[in-house]
Amino acid sequence: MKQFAFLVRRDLSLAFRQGMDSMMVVVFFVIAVVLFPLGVGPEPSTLARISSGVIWVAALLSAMLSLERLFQTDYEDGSLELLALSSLPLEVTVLAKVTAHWITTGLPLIVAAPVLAVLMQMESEGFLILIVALLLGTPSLSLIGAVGAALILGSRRGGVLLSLLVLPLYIPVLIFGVSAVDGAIGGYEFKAQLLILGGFFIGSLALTPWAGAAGLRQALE
Amino acid sequence: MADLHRFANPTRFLKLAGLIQPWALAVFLISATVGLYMAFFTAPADYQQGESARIMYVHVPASWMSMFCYTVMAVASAVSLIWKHPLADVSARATAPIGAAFTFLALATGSLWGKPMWGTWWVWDARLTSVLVLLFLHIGYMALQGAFDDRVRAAKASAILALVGFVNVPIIKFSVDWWNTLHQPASVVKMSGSSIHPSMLWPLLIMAIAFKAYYVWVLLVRMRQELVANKVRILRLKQVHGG
Amino acid sequence: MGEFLEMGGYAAFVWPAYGLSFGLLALLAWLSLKGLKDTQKMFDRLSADAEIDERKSDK
Amino acid sequence: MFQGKDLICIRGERLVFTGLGFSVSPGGALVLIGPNGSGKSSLLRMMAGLLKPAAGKMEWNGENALDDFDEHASNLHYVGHHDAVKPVLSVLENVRFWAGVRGAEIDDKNILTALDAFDSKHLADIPGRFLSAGQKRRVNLARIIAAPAPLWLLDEPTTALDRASISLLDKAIKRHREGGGIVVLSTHADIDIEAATILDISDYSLKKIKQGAA
Repeated sequence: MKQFAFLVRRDLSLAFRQGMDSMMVVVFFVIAVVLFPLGVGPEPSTLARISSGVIWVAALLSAMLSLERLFQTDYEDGSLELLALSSLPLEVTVLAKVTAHWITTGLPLIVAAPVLAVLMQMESEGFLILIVALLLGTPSLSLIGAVGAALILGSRRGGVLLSLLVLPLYIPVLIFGVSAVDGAIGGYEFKAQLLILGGFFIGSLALTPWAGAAGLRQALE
Repeated sequence: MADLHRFANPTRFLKLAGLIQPWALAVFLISATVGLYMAFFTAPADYQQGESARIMYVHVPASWMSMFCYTVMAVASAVSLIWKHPLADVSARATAPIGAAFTFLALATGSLWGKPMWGTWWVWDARLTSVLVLLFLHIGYMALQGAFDDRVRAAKASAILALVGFVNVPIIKFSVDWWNTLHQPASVVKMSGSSIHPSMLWPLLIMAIAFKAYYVWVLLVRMRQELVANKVRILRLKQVHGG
Repeated sequence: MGEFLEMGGYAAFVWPAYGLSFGLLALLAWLSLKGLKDTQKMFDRLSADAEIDERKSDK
Repeated sequence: MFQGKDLICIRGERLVFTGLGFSVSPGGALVLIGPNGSGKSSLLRMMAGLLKPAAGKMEWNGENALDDFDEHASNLHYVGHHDAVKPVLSVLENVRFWAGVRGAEIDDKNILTALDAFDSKHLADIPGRFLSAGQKRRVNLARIIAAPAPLWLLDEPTTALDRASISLLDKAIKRHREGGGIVVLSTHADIDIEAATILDISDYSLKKIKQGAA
């Protein structure tokens, strides 16, 4: 546990000192959302109708973009081998790196989301549920993405390949994330969707470190 | 030296493949002929959709095949990861393009069927959407297979991907069904089994058998090709390293 | 016969569906067979070269 | 006692070496030699557990070392081709992290002593991105002193090191062996290790074995 915290802290301080990297993900998120009013027109009712979907899709894409680097630098400079040889099981190492990654990229997205919701004319009933849904959903995105990030290490065309592998697996999170927000806005059921998102989170928490570690092991061989 | 699977000549497999192949081809030709005959002559036209319902006899078996192929890939991947059997890896790799072809066919025929029914080429119907996602999964698998210079790494990485994808398939299916009931409950076919009339069920099943036999035949051809390609790579490595 | 080909007015959908299906399956089968043949040819050529090399080194 | 028996290594689809065995007792050293591509790095990675042998046995003090990856990893230090020095962390932070992640004592005094063994104490506050290749290598070597482990696996540790640093490494290896440690290293023969066993890996390539049989 001590070493887990140690690894998370190290990744956090690496991220903070490299500052721009995680900032860029948020900026991408904002720009991607801002493109929609420019694309479909500024009419408030249209924007409000698509707001939750657009914000979720943009969040999916930003999470995916930032994941490419999750193991890449450690893989290139030899740190990954040493992490594999540390007394920490590789599964825990994956979990620690995902935790740090979510804190540096997932959380900023959640902070930025309400601002974007305002820009997209989302009705205020949806704000709280949007944040809750993102809180429950984005960790799953980081966890699932970590498996993909481990698999593409050392391959040609890493980034595009990662999106091909990971985006289809993000579909369930997208569907229930959007549906929860729309439910809250329209006054329908939304608790079930949030529960399912939480279920996804627990499920991926249990399974993905395992698959991610297997992915890292084959990359290191 | 018994552990050196990769250098072992899979003679027994090749013998078996040589025995099975002509039978698979024969089964395919016969069942495809019978299936087509039944689809066009003995099966009745649908009372609502008329003759266009005959597309069902390729569409539905093709979408069954797309799921079947992905399942085979996942099982073969598990075998290759756990028991490290080289043929498992070769069969998973050889299955991928066949699965992708059937998945594409399921989509294309679904679209051709949907046009007269819905008036558009594409509707976000639950079945079509799930099949579309399945196509993405097939393509992702093939892309990962092709992304490594080292064949062994490619095999391991894509085996893990196939298993992760396979675990996700029911979750994706569940999500898409849920999403679909929220937005539009229309569907061309509802395969609830009991409600379908035997005169329509038989051609479906026979076409499914034809597709399975086709799969076996092409799979064996592709596996043999992979095995020869392995031998070619070993010769090339010998040229480089003089081993 | 003409009536059969018309497919109750759905000919433009039914026949392409079947044509595409069996066409694609035939194409895939042909490509697989061709791949097998090409690889086999390549292997024969390489192994012939290797034998020549070995005979040379024996002398 | 660190032993390997009948090890077979396959990389990609190439048989790198076969039937390789070795044995090093506490205080001993094993030097791997052989031409490029003969599998020195592969053997070291195999000893570290990063690479699984296609066949063969490996034992650490009589216990199967291939069984429990994490258990075996805690007994060893591996120095590969990359130095794992993060450009934005200071030298001290780099070494402290690698010591800490192995659960070693991470007070600064211990780490500075380790850095001192490779004459790098003065670099402690400098961020990794300013270091030269040789300095990075020295930091990487200091890491393995900061968190003690009985088995050192060093893959060409002298690369990028000047003569003075090589003699520091020499001394460190000597001290490690005097304390009962084991060292396995691959080299282009520019380091002088006393009483070391030499293992020429090219003896175990398929070609050599065929020639021997003929």
